[in-house]
Amino acid sequence: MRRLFREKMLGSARSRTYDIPLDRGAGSGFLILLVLLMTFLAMLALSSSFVLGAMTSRWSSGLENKVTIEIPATNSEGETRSLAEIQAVAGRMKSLLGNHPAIAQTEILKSEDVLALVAPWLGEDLSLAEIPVPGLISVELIDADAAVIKGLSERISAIDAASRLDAHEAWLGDLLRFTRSLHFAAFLLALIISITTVTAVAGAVRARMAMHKAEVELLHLMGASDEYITRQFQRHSLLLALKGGIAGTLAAFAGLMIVDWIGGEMDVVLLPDFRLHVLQIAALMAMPLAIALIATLTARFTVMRALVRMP
Amino acid sequence: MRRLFREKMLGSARSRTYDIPLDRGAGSGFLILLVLLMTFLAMLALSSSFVLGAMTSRWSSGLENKVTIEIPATNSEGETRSLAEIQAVAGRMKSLLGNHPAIAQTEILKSEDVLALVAPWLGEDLSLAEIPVPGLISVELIDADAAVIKGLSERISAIDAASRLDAHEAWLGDLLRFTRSLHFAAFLLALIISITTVTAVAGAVRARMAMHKAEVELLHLMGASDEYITRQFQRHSLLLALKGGIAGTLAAFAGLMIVDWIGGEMDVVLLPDFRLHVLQIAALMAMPLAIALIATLTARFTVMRALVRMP
Amino acid sequence: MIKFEHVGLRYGIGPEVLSDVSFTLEPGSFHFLSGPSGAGKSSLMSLLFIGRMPTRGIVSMFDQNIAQLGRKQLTAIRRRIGVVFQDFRLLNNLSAFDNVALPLRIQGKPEKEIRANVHELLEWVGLGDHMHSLPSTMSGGQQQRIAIARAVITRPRMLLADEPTGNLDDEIGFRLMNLFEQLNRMGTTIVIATHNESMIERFAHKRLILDSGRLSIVEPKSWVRRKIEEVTGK
Amino acid sequence: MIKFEHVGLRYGIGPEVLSDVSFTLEPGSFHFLSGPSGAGKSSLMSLLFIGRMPTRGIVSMFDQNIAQLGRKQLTAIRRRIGVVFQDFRLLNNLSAFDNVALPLRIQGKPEKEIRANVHELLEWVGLGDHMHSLPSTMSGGQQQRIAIARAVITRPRMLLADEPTGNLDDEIGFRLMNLFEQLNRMGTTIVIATHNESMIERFAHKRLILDSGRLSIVEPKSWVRRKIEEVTGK
Ligand SMILES: Nc1ncnc2c1ncn2[C@@H]1O[C@H](COP(=O)(O)OP(=O)(O)OP(=O)(O)O)[C@@H](O)[C@H]1O
Ligand SMILES: Nc1ncnc2c1ncn2[C@@H]1O[C@H](COP(=O)(O)OP(=O)(O)OP(=O)(O)O)[C@@H](O)[C@H]1O
Ligand SMILES: [Mg+2]
Ligand SMILES: [Mg+2]
Repeated sequence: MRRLFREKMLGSARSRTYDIPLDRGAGSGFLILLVLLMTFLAMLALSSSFVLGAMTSRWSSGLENKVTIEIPATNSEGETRSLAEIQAVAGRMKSLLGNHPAIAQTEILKSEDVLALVAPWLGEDLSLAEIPVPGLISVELIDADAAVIKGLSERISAIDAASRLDAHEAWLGDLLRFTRSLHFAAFLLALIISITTVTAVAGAVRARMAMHKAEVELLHLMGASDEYITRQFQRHSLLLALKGGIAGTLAAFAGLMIVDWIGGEMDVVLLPDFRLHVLQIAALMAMPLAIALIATLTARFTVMRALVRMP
Repeated sequence: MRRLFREKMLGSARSRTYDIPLDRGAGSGFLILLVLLMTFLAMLALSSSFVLGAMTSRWSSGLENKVTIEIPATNSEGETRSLAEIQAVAGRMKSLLGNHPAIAQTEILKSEDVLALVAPWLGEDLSLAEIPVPGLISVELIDADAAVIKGLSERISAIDAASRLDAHEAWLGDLLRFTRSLHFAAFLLALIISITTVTAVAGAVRARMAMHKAEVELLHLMGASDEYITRQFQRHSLLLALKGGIAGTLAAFAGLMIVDWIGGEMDVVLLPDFRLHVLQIAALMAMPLAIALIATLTARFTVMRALVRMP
Repeated sequence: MIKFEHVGLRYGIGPEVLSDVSFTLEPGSFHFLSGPSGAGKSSLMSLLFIGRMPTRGIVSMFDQNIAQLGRKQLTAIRRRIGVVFQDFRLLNNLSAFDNVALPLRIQGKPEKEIRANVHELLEWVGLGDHMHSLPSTMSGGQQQRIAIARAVITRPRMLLADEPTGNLDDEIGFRLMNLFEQLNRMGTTIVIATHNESMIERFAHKRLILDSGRLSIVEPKSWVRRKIEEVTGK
Repeated sequence: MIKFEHVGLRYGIGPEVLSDVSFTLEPGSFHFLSGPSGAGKSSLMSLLFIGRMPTRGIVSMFDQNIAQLGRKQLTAIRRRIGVVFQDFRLLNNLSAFDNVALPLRIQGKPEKEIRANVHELLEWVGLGDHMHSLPSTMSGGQQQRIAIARAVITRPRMLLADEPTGNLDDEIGFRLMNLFEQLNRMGTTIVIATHNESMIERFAHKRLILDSGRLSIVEPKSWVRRKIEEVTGK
């Protein structure tokens, strides 16, 4: 069956393209297994890094670039402002800031929203009449660095002297640094695993080629050209690596599905973020191809190096 | 130099303990490299999992088991209570809940603290006189499940009908699920890498033993006992795995140091959490030993299986 | 001492390579084993050194039916047998010295004794200068001599040599044959598979002749007579 | 056609294995190469099939100094040479058929031609039944015949055979020698390294004798005469 398939694939003159059935030798099974495992690992690490990246960026985008403009119920002269007055200031502020280059979006919070926000601390049965509710404008910045915040603060003071810009609290900064370091760690791990994969596969291919040194020499002595010999070994390694790589990719996708499913069962938030970019999927799919390429090149250079030592 | 060392180590009759210098053969370099890489990876994954675990548990412990008891400024009959009255209720509640089995700790928030909490929304120039500040008691639970929360709610209502228990908001739950899934993912990755390591090392040892089938048969035909033959190969694999494992451990520690240093430079929060338990360090150190054990046993069983097929 | 009764051997599902082979080797006897290429000489040898079990019939070694022996006992029997393989089977990563020393080390002999014996023997087969060379850097004949030295170093009770002089010139070949004769006189049972007719002629020993898996035994005298008749008959 | 001028060869930093070897092989000549084990026969062969370069002196193959040729040209020369290695060097994971077909495939011959030629040759050396067996399941002599078939399948312009009949009985040995003679008559230059004196006696060809790295050439007649003198002198 398999033989038939091969004969079909390669034409009846199968031996013209692939003389030495190296794949019948021992050890090719292990090489396939190794490539499988390493592809699996590298893909898992890479997709973990992608997922973590998406998760952290979701978290930070929800927090990082948001500041609040507060329009106090008392103006700069200490006089209490009416709700209408405060809303007028807020409206002015929103329209004046609307085309500020650093601002992505502004939104005036309704008084009810403000009360809902403070309810956990002050109780839910507060009435608007009871307390002087300040005006709040939620601002989403494009990039919240210190200079931007300072410039914005000055601009706000110019519009209404009593109003203030509120950047977020210390614990938020902590959370942001946490997510960022997480992202960094995931990326680092993926990088290390990829490097390890490449090293291990290259090492295995080299060890395997070393086993075939006698065969290389024999072919050379029979008058085979260097290109002819390297082509055989190259092809052989390519096939092994592709087999392992494709199996590893399938295993990794199966693994991710299982993690996804477990995640769903365990009610963790992995699920909603488990949508990868087309670009990321392309990166994942490129992995086995890259491994196959590396295996092929390693085979080529190892055999070539053995050949140039022979007269 | 090396030879001298070996002779010293094993006595002058070196050959009595180790006849076949398998280590002179090709491929042992690759096996060491593979064990090195896999140990390195597994240790990195495991310690990542530990660090992430510590980070997430720090985060969640800060949030997860905290609830708030709110004592509104108006009592159940709708009458406004004075500050003193509210504090009295708070004190009673604290003392009555103090020995509740589900509660780890309670703390009455001062009115100033409450105002500080709401300041982002209401502005900082509120005075205590202006708004009726409710009493807040921060409660740390031992384990915050739904039943405990319900029982506690009832208990609180019994003490003061107007008071309510506030569990945390949706976004906190989100954060908790996030950290939990993170921890889970890190653990899963470490597990998968460990399994991969074991499979790869076992596979490599088996492939290597397959290369030596002829030697095994020869020794057998010369009248070497099964124990004698397996011992040689076992010992050989053990030495290779130990070499690779120790090198991998050193590399992993060096890697962690570098990550730690980069983390410090980049001002991420990796640093403060980068203290591993004694137990965790023990687990890390056990890793290369476990790998060496697996290599040894794989060699033993592979050679044994080859031997029992021979008459 | 060695007794084959109706022994048959086949590889896998192939045809019988040996069929109905029966013979007895007395202690201290010397036999040549000959027959055309592919007749089954090496296969018969592999039964003699217990590298395989027969697919039928009974093989008795040193008066014990090997089918009824445990692994430990088979190991003990193998230690009394020295083998020169047709393809040498030297360990490529061991020096000539270590290759020859291997059987002694397996038997746990003291290193001092090993050193002296191995040195002496290697000198004797003309490899004194190549004591620490690896087999891969030695000529075909040198490798064959290492294989022979390894087989006789333990002074085995039975010596099996498969084409032991195929890569050797006549001079060193006869010298090694003399070594075998000497061992034989000291009590070692010897079976040598060879195609070398001049060797067989020179040393008049009984001859086991294999053809198409069947064994016949020819006495040296009658065989010489047959040769004479062959020549005069033409 | 083949010319060695003051050729020397050493392995690494060892002593000279061949020193000051000079000779010429005319096209279509037939030489035996003999000498004691370890004399350097296989080393000389490796120079002839360009497996090594000499450490000194000039080697000319087919009238070209090989030191001045590029890799491509050396490859072209190697294709005109057939080699029977002393240790066979068969590919263990290829069947007998594929082993013999290998040189033709390397030279890019059409598969149909390969099939017919290889079948015929394997039948001729008596391995028709073992076409698709792996070398590891074949007897020593069968492996040797595969090695010989592989060397002659391309009808090379020069055939080098290192101890090609060491594992063969005389009958098939002479048959193969006849094959070599036939090739020789068709123009192939032949060098055969062997210890087999009866072979050398039977086929009266020039003899290259190596001893301690030095080469002497003996004409068949004078060598026979020397033998006679040797016998009568005693
Ligand atoms: N690869 C090598 N490295 C070092 N020395 C070698 C190598 N090959 C052969 N020699 C040495 O060169 C000498 C000649 O070896 P060679 O194989 O040419 O002998 P030979 O005439 O073919 O002997 P034989 O008849 O036993 O095959 C020997 O002493 C051998 O030890
Ligand atoms: N491992 C094996 N598997 C299958 N068949 C085998 C195996 N070993 C040998 N044979 C077959 O058994 C037959 C006898 O082989 P054996 O090696 O015993 O011959 P031999 O008499 O030693 O020949 P030679 O003189 O050529 O060495 C041959 O036809 C061979 O193909
Ligand atoms: Mg044989
Ligand atoms: Mg030789």
